[in-house]
Amino acid sequence: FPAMSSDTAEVRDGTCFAEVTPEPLDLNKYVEMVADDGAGAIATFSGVTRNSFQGKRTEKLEYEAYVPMAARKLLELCHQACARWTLCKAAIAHRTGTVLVGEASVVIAFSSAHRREALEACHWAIDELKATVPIWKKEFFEGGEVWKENEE
Amino acid sequence: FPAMSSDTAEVRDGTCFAEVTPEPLDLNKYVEMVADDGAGAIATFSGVTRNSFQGKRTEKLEYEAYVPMAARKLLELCHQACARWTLCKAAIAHRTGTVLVGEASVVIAFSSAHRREALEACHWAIDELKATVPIWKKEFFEGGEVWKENEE
Amino acid sequence: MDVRVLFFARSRELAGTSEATLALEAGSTTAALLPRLMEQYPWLAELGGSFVLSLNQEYLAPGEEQVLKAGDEVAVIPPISGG
Amino acid sequence: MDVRVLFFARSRELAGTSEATLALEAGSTTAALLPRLMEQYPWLAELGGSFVLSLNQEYLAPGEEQVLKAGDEVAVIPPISGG
Repeated sequence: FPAMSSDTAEVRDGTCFAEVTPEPLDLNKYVEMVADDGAGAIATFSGVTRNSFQGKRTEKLEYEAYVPMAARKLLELCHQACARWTLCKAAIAHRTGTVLVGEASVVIAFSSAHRREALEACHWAIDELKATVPIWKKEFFEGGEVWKENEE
Repeated sequence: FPAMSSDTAEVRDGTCFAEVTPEPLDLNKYVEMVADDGAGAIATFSGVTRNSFQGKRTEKLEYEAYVPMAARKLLELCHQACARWTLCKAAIAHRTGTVLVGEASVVIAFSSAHRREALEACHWAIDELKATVPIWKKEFFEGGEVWKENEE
Repeated sequence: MDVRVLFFARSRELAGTSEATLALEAGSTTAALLPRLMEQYPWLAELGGSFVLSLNQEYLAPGEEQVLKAGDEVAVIPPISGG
Repeated sequence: MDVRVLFFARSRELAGTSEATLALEAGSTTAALLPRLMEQYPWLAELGGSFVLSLNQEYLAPGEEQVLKAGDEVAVIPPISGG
């Protein structure tokens, strides 16, 4: 049962960028994207596959996205963060497909004139992403697999 | 009037790393340093020279450090952050010398099993760094220069 | 009139496909979607009611009613787990 | 006995050097540091009292008293501005 055919989407406007992609995420790319002469602070968050969950050894995660809607929602998150915290620039990327232990499934990079804004917005954005963006992960562990559900 | 002769110091132990260096800071280096199979989250903060301060155009910043003490204090911050938030690994680097607009003067990278820990610790660490680590910056702007003072 | 229905994650696995077509009476509203979906795809009951719907890539709020048109894109959205 | 004194930032500029040697009576404590420093380096007054001292790379807390020994490293720390 294949997922939707198009597994990549990229949306952007003046200061915001969002991407859903099956490719490995390169933190530097997004940090460079939010570079700004008016920025005194860049905060980033990377969500990474870890090796265990509730005592079971994780082999990999598989991410599936409602790609175009997810990309639009990620861009919306950037806009909301920019509006609430006066950011300079904002970028969020989420990966689809297999994400091995140690690899990043999501990267957020925000820049702002002062440190508080980028830091707070980054924390808010990952919480909000987990609550609102139509992406799913299936965990593969020794002897089984399960669709995960984020806690509200 | 030269600053102290040794402008580089690197201190580390099992899970913590701190560095004071005149070299440009490479975010990826510190992110790789805190990679950990048990980490589900990596939060970073980069402090960057911005192009203006209180309406005046900034040309550059010059950082001076009490190098060995600063490195020890940065490592101490890593230890404190690890203890308060159960981090996996922690790295902090501060640059000395000239830092041009757009370049990073400080990089913090923390990893943790869950996102809240790394994010909160990262915010705490940059606040604490500004309040406790013996490093000074002089701002060079059009027509003048001034030693800055962090607000408490 | 026909609308597209997209299935994701567990609903996609239950459907055995990621996409289907649902026939609705002309002038149907979003209120008709859930009963028609459950009728057409009875295995959706296995989700235990824990899914929401989107219309043209926007979530439908509970109780929200919009008139549907041919070609609209509806999606079955099980509990999300991105990040 | 002699201790090393390090100057940083504005105090270094005022000193015209980053390092000096301060002679103290044997058995002196950190309480003697500030008066002796002000005596030896009167231009420190230009800092308006806004500096702290460190001893062997640890801040000295106000009122804290430790016995000094030859070769100790004292530093004049103007208001910091790292980050």
